[in-house]
Amino acid sequence: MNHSKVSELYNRHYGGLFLFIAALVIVPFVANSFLLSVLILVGLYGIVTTGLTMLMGYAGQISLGHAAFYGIGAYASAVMTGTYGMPGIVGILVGVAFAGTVAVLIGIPTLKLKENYLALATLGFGIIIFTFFKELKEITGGLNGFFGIPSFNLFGFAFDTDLKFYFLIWALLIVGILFSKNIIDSRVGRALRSIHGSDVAANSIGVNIQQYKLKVFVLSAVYASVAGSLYAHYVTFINPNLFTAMESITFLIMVVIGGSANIWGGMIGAIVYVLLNELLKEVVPMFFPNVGGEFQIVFFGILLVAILIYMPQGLAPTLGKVWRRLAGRKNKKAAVTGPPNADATVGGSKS
Amino acid sequence: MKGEKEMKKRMFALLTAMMMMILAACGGEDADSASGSGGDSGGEIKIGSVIDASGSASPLGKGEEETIKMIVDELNEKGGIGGKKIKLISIDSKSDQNQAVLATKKLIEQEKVTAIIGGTISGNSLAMIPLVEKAGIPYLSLAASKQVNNPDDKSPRKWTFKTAQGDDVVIPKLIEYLEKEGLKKVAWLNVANSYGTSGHEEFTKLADKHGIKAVIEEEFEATVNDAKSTLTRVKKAKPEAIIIWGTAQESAVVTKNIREIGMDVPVIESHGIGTKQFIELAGDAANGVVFPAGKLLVLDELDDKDPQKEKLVAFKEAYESKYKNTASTFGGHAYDAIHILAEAIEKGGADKEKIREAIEQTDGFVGISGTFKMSADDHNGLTSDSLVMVKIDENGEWKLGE
Amino acid sequence: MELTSQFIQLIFSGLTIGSIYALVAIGFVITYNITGVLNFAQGDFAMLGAMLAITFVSMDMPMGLGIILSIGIVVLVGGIFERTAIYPARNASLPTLIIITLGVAIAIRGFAILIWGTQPRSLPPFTENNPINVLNAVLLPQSIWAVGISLVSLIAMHYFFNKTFIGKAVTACVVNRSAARLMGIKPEWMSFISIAVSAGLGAIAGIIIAPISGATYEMGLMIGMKAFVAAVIGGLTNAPAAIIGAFMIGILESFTEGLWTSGYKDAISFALLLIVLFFMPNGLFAKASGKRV
Amino acid sequence: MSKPLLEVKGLTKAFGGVIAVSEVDFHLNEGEIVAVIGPNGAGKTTLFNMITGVLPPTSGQVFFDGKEVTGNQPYQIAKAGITRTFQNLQVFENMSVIENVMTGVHCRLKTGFLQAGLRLMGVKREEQQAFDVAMSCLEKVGIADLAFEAAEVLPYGNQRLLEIARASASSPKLILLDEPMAGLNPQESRQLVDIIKKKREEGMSFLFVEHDMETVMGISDRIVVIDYGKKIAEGTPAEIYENEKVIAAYLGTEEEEEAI
Repeated sequence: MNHSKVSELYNRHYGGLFLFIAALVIVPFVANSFLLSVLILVGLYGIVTTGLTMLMGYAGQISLGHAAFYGIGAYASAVMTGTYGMPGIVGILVGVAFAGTVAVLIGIPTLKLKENYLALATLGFGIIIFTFFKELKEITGGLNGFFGIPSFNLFGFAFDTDLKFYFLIWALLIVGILFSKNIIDSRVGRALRSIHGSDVAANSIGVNIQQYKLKVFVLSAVYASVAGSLYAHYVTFINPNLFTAMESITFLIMVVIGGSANIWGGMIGAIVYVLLNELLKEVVPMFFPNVGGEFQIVFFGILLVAILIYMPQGLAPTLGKVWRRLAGRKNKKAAVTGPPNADATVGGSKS
Repeated sequence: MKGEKEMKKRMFALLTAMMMMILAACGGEDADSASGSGGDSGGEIKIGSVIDASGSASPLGKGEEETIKMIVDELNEKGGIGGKKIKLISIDSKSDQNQAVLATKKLIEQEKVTAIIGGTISGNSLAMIPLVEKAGIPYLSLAASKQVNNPDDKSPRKWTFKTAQGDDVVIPKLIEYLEKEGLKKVAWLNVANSYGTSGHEEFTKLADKHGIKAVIEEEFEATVNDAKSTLTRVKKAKPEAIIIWGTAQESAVVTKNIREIGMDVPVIESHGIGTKQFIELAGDAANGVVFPAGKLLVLDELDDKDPQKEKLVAFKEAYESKYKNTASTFGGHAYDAIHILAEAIEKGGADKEKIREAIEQTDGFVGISGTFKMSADDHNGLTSDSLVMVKIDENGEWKLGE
Repeated sequence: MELTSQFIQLIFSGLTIGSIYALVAIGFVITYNITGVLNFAQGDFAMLGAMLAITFVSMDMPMGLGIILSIGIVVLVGGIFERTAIYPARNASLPTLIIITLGVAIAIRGFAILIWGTQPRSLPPFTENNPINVLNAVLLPQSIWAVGISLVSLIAMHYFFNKTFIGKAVTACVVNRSAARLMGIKPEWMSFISIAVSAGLGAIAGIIIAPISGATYEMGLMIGMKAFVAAVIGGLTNAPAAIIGAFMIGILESFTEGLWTSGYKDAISFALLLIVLFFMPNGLFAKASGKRV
Repeated sequence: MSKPLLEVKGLTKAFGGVIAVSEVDFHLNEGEIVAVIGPNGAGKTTLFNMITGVLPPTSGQVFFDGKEVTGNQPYQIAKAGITRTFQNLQVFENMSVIENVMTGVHCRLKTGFLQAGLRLMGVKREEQQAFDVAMSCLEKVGIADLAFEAAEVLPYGNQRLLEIARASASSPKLILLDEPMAGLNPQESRQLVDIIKKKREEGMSFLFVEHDMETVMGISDRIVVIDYGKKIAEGTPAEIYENEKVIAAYLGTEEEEEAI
């Protein structure tokens, strides 16, 4: 055995990715445009959850407040383009700057906390930001909402149809995932994962854990903010109720069901979450024709619990295993290097 | 190593497969009903509804959804509109804006409906409007906000109509009542959501002109448990009357609290409390409360000559015999919307532009919320006359308050 | 004089709401101590309790019986919740456990709509509810009931955990799990008891508040959040401190509303939460004990 | 030897009213292997934690390589050139073996978020460098064949070796070992002793806490004895072996059978 090349450690072959991208390109031409708008929403969620996956799955820090950053991006774009008539890119940049600054300010004290305490602190922070969206009426329009946000325009090119928007969002998501994956497969990624593995040990070999936690928190805030900006342009009407604690929790749900130990987990979670909702809308009435949306809610809750009890690591590793079993392969190596905690199982960093 | 690379490839294949699954899930319906797409080609007319039948707005939405289903069944039993059956595609938007947007897109692009009814709350309606305007689909909103049909930013409302009394209709009624009763110094309390704040805006605009002064203006949460703290300040301001602008549950809490802290000034509320739940929740404190409402609530007292009476009785009886709930004014908005639409389809056939024009020309349609007279400038068509002031009497019954 | 009466009024309001938060917060603390789980479904037990009691009373059942029956049912629901959702996932990671409790909360809310619909419902006050005048401020008998019942429940809890055998066994598990196991106590069983008891406390909270503000299927969310704040202010592991925290939050909220505006009420509560977490992570009343950060 | 590599002066730690370490002085010269021994609860781990910055000392000073490092954060101390292993293993279980050691190379590399994310020039080279260093560290401790295994499935002894490989990956001047022999079988212990000796020949110094007297006596240049937080003796193994105070306080009581 000759282990002399780093390329054997991290899979950086993109054959599969090209396949996936090809599928993404084909989808709009075979799907109807409703599906397209569903996928746009999935893509927007996916951008947020990819950032969150970096924070949660790799650095091991939980956040129950990311709807705040999503909202900051949305309102920054709304105000910049809607109120002041600036180009869309300015809105995004202002949102990123704003969200990043807030993330630094809130991250410094908050990220010293651990686990449940961190969860509650971020929850509280999200509720405080939500209150500002609601109460700063002159800027945000308060609970009446902010309407009349123009469609996104980049250097004269208007993303004014779903098709254009679809490509914009998914291109951005793929870029976002690749950016994240590059980070994961590097010194920075190992430092982040070492914090998750053992923060004392990470510290003792020279990883400035507070600084890394803060940086990844800011990174995830930036992802959320960009998604929020684009969301505002997409729906053209926003109001504070889109950015409640429940929305933060929804992001968390996506990350967890997708599987946070895999950089594709965030996107998978977003797909599954939206898919499940749409599927329930179709399926539940088939069996219970006379009941309303509440049955879907019940099923959704129960399914969520069931998925997590049987697959506490989320779907990404499990999907991989099921696939291998279906394919009838016994991959010995994967069995050893693919324990539930490691991200080796599917599409992850190890190969 | 190679095996795992292989595995990764499969992972992507799996992702691709998942995309296809969504395709199947979301597009399946489309494939099944392809023959019926295009709205009317299968001898039926597709109408979509987007209503909050669950979630926080469901006390309003439930009745709306049931009413629409009931009317569509009725119309179909009579042979449909112009010989064509109506196919209703009803989607629950769960009081969530994203759900409302998705549902609207689905109706427009996948189901290819001829017209859309819905948007229980203003937020959802406002999010739906850009879509229907762009697609050019006749749309009847059930929400109250004036922004729905008459927006401040002058964005297009060519295809958007509204059957609920907006703030611009209700608040003048309120002001008129205050003037008549000689109440000049009032306390204004509204629930902290778009319903409450838009009511507040309209009130502020009109009050001054009529010499009415709000000596104190406060908000309370929709989840309020005890508003006595806020009310201590209201009490200090010594108003001649208190106006509460909210929906049943939170208004009931505030109303109870007003009486509990020993204030006996007149209490005037919004049309949002026009349900039995309010009386049940507020108990004795509800007695004496006055509010503007559609005539449905005081049906028995209406003059037989009132043009609406017949319709109101019919609606109430039909609804209450079919569902175990009491008929509400919200259901009434849905009733008006579907009937106006049905008449327009009768005139305009399946052509969307013609339907739109027919709706815009609605004149003298007698419905639950009033008599509609729409025009190019007025996509609501209601005036303050469609409302009456209702007073809750000492037995907890609705009585005419004028 | 007027200022005094306003002041007293605000304190009354604060104590009433605080007593509700206290009951739910104690449920959190008990659950957290024994299982290490932050239970986001805790507020929904309150909702279930309220809805069940309303149903029984409207079926002409005597109120006392209806209340006891509904508490009993909620305790049972709590137990089932522990067995089917918490116990099988006891080794899962923190986010997973949080989402599981959220999933249960969502399902419970869904069931509530299915059974009771979405309209708000009310429960009659426990007794005649004529306001009592105290220094120009108003005190309602139902408020006295609220504070009284919550204090009695809390004392009962104290008795249960310190004096009864089962209670002591549960407490022993908190102190030292393996030692408890050696004494023949099964920690798994204790997790069941603790969540069932917490559910019961939540039910009581819901039943107390139903005559005051009515009940809806989604009332649990906000009550639960506020009780979190109360529990953290008390240190998350210390029951008496959580009670004090709950009353503090209640009073803080009523003063914010009474002297400033209700719009920032939630923000102020959660700002307090952040301050406590940043500067006094063991809670406001911590004895220098276990490290929390 | 001119100046000591590590110098500890009057180091004291009090937890509330309890004094865990009191006025401890000692030094370590470059290339030395020094053992800290003492009964359980004598304050050895607290001493380690103060030197590596995990705990701030109540009073006293730590000098390393001529500079004061008292109260620095652990990562700063690691950058200065001191790394450590842990008594209760702290392997990164969410990584493979090689990645554990590559993380150890952290402070010798520079890649930041942006360079990494954009995969700028130099990242690939640094990755290869980290990989090569890590591989050679694994080879030195003899577990290079396990490089691609998940760290958490490694047997206990190998995890100890992995921690040492990780601690040495940044080529520190000094490595602190907290009970490195605990839980190892005699063969593994001998293997570890050989590794330590070999590393010393490469110029690394070691400060370690250990209960296994055979090892302590076998490889230490000097021994520092601590009891009840105080230093009670210091000297070569031979001196310590005969020190009556040590025998009375420590060897004579707790570890009788092992000592004599």
